[in-house]
Amino acid sequence: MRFWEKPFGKEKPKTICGEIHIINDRCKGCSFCIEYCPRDVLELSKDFNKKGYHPPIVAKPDMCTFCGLCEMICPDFAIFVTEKEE
Amino acid sequence: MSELRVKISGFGGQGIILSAFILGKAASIYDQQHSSMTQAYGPEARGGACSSQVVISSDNVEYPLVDTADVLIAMSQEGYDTFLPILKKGGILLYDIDLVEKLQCHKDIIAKGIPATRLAEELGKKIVANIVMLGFAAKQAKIVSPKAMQEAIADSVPRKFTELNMRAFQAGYDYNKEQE
Amino acid sequence: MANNTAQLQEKTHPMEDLLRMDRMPHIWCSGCGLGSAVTAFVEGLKKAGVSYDKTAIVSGIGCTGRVAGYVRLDSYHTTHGRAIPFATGLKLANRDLTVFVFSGDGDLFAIGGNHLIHAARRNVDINVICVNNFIYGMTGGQNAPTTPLGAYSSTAPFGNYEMPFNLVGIAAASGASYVARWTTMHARRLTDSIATAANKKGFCFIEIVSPCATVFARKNGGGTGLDLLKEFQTRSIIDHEADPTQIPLTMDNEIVCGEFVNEDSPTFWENVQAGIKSQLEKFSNWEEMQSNSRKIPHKTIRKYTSSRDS
Amino acid sequence: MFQKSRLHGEFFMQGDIACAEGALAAGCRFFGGYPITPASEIAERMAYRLPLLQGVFIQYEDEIASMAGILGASWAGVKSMTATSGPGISLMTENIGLGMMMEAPCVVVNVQRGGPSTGLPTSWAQSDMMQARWGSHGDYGSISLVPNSPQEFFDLTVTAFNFSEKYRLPVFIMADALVGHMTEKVVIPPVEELEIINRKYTNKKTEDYLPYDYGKDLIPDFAKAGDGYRYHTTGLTHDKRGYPDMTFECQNELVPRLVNKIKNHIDDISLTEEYDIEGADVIVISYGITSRTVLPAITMAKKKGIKVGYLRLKTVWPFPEEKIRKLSEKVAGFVVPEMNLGQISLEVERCAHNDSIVKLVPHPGGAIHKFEDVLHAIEEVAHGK
Repeated sequence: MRFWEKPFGKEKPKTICGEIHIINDRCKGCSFCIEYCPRDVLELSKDFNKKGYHPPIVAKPDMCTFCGLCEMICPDFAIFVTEKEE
Repeated sequence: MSELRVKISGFGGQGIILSAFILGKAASIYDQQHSSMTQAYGPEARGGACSSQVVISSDNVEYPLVDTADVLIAMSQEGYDTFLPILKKGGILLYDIDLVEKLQCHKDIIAKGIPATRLAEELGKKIVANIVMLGFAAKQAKIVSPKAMQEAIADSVPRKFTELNMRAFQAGYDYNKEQE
Repeated sequence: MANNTAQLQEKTHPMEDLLRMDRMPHIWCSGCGLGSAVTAFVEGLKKAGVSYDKTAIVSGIGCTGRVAGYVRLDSYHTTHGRAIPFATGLKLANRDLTVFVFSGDGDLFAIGGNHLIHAARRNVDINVICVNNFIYGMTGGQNAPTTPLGAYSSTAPFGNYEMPFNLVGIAAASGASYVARWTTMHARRLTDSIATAANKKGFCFIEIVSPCATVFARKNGGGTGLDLLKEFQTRSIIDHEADPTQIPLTMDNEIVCGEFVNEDSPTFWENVQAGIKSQLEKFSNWEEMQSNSRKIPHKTIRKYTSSRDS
Repeated sequence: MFQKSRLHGEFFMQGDIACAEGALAAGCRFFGGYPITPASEIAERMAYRLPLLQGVFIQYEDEIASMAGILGASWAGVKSMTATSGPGISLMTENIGLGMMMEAPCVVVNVQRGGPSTGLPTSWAQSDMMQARWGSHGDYGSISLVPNSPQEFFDLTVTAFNFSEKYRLPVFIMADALVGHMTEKVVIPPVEELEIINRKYTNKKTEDYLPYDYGKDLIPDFAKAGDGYRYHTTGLTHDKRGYPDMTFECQNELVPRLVNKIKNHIDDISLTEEYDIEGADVIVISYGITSRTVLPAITMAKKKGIKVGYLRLKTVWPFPEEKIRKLSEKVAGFVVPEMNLGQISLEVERCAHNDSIVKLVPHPGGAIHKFEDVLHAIEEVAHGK
């Protein structure tokens, strides 16, 4: 029971969350997104895509803060992030 | 169809090409004839052998080069030596008496000399020697009408030198009178 | 993963409007930095706020030469090395356009080197983005004018013995108005740089150091594209004050990044206009000067040449 | 203040300058060039004239850049031109090929001088004729016009722009140093009396437009940069969208079209002049300045009683194959004097009937044909040798 920590009349501060979209068949498995994600949201999948690469999967979806770095660094336009609506 | 073929020779910097240009312009623009002007020069801007040629015709000029000349204007010894053989029988030779000194036998041609460069110097600018020569040519060879030539000169030289060039033309045109 | 595909159908890629998605996937290898460079370019354009209809992109030949084909702008894929003069013509003939040249180090600095230094000298208002991957990728890993001393390539089997060019140094020394260098890892700073260039007049030059995993890294023990990117990360420092002529790239030195030159000098077209204006008085009697003829009615029937006897 | 400088009237004008004036009259507003004798006068005139007409003059760092630059300007919707001589054309051929592939309208003037290599800078030849047709690698249809006087240099420059706009390709004007440096009367008509053709711009909506979609005439509609069409164009084999497509099917649609768009319109493009062709035994075929310098020989031959006809080509490429074929059935043969060691004569040979003789009168350039040589050739053909 920690209700007193919340100041009276103030709403919970909104945390920005992102939703990651991966276009599997465009991915060429370079792992840039996985390496440079600041929150380690992504992981290499075990599955193959059409061209025989391992695309990333979203391992920890809740950790994404919609920073967009994966989208920026992806050389194959295969990943993008949208803001998650609560 | 009557044709007149004129060769002008000298060295670069004497205005050989300009005088051919003026001659051609006088004929084609102001005398309602047809003319074609071509030139030959070396790679150097000044001092090299230089020649230009004008074909004046009552109809379109078909063959634009001068293989046999009706009129030869020689402004240098070298030009004289090179082109005298192409002057046809009965043709007219006009030369600068100070610059063409070693004369060959002038059989079957009409040769007339003028101290064009000296006259030009007396007028104040050596550079108008070519215009003096054009005046002389207008009178002696009757290539084009003097009026057409004057208009063409006025059109082709910088405006501030028009008057000087007109005097140069007149000096060349009147030269023979003085001799007589 | 089926889940992801379902999500895709709802939302489209945010770069859809500037990329020719009908041509994806592109031809570049896995781990190549070119895609990241294109992303930065597209983001940079968005950020710059330029009209897409009034922006053109010109590429030469090579891996980077294919960029024009993937960007949904007026895009021209020209001959090897000639993107810059082509772009110069395009820009000067339609000064409303924002013109980008997007090409590789071999294209812009070997076969096209002369065009680059002269465009920079004239300060033509075009933006040149040069992706430097240290090697000729498309033709199979031959020596480039940027290949570091000692690096191996198909045509340097004993190691490269030619001194490489320092691209930013050449651009700056040739008179470019804006000169920057980034690696593909500096995605955000690169984006900002491209946005700056898009809105800046004069000749802008941006070098993008990019990994070539397939040929450069393979021949030089650099590992994968990711390994190269990590290497860039450890090797690169940002120093905007650095003298662009003093920061060459070798196999293992610091990659000095930053915006080295950012100055305003009159462009080619501005100089042309100013020159004409100052001379206009001289041309005021232009028509007179030209009229070395009398005006006569035009004769429509003209005969040039005929057989002499006819 | 800028607008008033449009010339018309009679002028005593050099060929090169007449060419520049022809380009301006045709609407050329972009010139990219590099100095070279004997074509520099064109660039100089353009540098003087274009700024006053709000056009762009740029002296590029070399001819390669000049050609690339005029292609760029062409895509910006501006009529563009470059002028050079043989050595410059050799550098330009790469981007001439690009122009052919991209179908960018522009005009390339070659004021021919003697070659190979640096050759005769101040003297003339006609030895680049095959280069104009086959210079760039690959197959394409090309147009070359050959003037023989300053007046015609003016007229054919206007025509060259019209052809380039109509058929969407770089068009050559193959003048030579003699015509370029010759000064004659040039009549420049008022601009409204000139027939000017402009390229066909698309009227399609941006989403429907395909940059290389063509109709019956095989010529795609044009859209210039900055009009919002955001199309792609490339020197690679491309489909109707302009996207690279390196398949046999695509190549087989594109390249034959590039050839046929010229071939199918040969009647429109081919310009020739004929004199005394009816009943002739021998026909002299010539083009450019040679068509004037060999006239004395023809006159001599006629005096000797030989029936000589005379065909002058103003359009050399596309070659008037059908015309030569038909003529060859009626005559004993052809005499082809040209200032090279046999280029167009090969074309005449190719097209002429088996029984007819084709005699080349070669000349390496730098001077003109000896009349006796041409006369001798005419006599030989007339006597069936």
